[in-house]
Amino acid sequence: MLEQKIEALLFLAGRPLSVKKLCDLTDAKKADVEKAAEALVTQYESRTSGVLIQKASDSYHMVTHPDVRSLAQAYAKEEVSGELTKPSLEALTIIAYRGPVTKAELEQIRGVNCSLILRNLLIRGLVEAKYDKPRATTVYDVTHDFVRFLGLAKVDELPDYIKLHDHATLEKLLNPDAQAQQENLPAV
Amino acid sequence: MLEQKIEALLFLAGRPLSVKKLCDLTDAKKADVEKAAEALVTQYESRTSGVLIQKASDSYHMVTHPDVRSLAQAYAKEEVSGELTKPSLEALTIIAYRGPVTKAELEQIRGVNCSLILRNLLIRGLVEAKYDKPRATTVYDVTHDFVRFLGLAKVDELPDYIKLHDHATLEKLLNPDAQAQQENLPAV
Amino acid sequence: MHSVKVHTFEGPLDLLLQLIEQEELDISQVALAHVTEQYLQALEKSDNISAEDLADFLVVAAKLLLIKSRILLPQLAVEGAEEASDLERQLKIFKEYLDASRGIAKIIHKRRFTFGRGKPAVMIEEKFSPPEGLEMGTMRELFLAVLRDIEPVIALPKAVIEKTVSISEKIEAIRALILDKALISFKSIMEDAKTKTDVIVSFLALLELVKQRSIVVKQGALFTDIAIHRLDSPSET
Repeated sequence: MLEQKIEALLFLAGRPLSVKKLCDLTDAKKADVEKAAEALVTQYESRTSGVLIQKASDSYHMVTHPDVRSLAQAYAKEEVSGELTKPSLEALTIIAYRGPVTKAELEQIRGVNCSLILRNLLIRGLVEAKYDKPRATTVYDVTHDFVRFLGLAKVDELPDYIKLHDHATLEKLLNPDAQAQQENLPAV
Repeated sequence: MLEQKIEALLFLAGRPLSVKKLCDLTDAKKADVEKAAEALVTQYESRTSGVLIQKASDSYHMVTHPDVRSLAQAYAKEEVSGELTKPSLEALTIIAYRGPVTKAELEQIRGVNCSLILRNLLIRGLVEAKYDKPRATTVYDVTHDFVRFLGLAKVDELPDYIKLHDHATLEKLLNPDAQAQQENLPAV
Repeated sequence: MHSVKVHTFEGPLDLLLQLIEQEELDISQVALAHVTEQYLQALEKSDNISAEDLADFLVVAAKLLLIKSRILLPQLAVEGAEEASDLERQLKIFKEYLDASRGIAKIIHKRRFTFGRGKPAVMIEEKFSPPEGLEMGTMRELFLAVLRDIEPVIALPKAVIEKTVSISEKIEAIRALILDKALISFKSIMEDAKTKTDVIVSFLALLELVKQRSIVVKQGALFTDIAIHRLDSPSET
């Protein structure tokens, strides 16, 4: 059971975790953690796995097997430089015109979950996340690098920026109550 | 060897990878990738591991095992709300069993318009939409986020999956007489 | 008639199933005919049916009335057979998935959630990699396309309300027609019907009027046309 826990933690971390950290997280004794971790190392070595658990000084790290190194590199390259999909381009465009925008707003506009798309845009340095204190939430904006890439000094130089930034359609979608109230006013 | 590669990729990515993506990256045939991925799913299930490989529609995702849920949740700092309204759950059930399913089929079964529910499920990331070329229409399927809720390795491990997945099987069960007559079988 | 006690219902089929189960009946056409009045009652009493769903409730109401009329007036049923068995089958399938959804709720309740890492393993570094060839004009087009896609979402409730309104308008139209002619036949109403839905809507409207006691439906003999009389008009009986 402790083995299972350590395995899950090493997978989730994706980076080295010290024995001390593993003890804290699993609430187990050092000797037990070390024994379980060593058992994991042996277990991963014994089966022909694409993943290994490496020990370095007093920490453990789940890594890809050296046999598949070139593949791992190809994957990493693909993650950061493959072509952007149409949904990703749409999200990037919305963030450019409408930013700073929350994930929830972006998802309302696109009508689909955007977790993976945002992750990809962040990895590529096209979008940055900031914590918006007044709204107590994370907001997303395009990066300076991306604005410069478009050949602009500021994002509001995008074509029709003023018109599109707070287009009535968006307001209706994101603030339906405010709209409904406005529309009801004359009728009352 | 292909299994090893797929395992390494799923570990590295941390996100679901589609069969197509896996084919591209490993330079292997679809049938071989599917076979290897299925073997991995079974292998992870059979050993007491802290990690699991889950399948949803046509992609695979490496995740923590349900047995270590509380530890993993604490580490991942992910808020999971298992709360689903009754209509959402109904729609999800139909999509889980019948997916890939069209909006029209879903509405036929539920007897109500499902546009808003579908949109909410898409935004929550529990359902995904895909364009089905042969049928020239959009079809819906449950996502890894939904499968993660269930803690199953595959959607087809749901109870009564075979019975409820296939339209013909279901019709036959509900209307044994009509079917027998149609098929000119001797009435039993 | 005993009063209807139903829990909150999510859709027409959900309501129908509750009514049938409350009567401890199996799903059949007789059972559907049996609960037709209660269905309409629940519909009238309920204030939790959203405008978006009302049209769907009315479509099922029309089918129920067809089934009921088939059982009460078998000679009337020319096309109803298909509609009737459709609703029966639809309800049976719905029940299967409703039961399955309870099973899924149980699985979710066990909270056997799994977690992904959500980001790549440490070896992947962030790196500025812009989409080659992306131009500002393209972005403008993309944004306009996104706005166009939102339009139907905003218009959605309105579109459904229009569909619902057309059913009540049909009821009004028939009422006006009757007031005008005082005596017309069911056939002449049907002559204007272009689609099967039109027939259903007309029939629904007709039965609605009978229920409101604005008109009396009479049939001279079996298989003859049905005469519709305004209640305040001198009738030949």
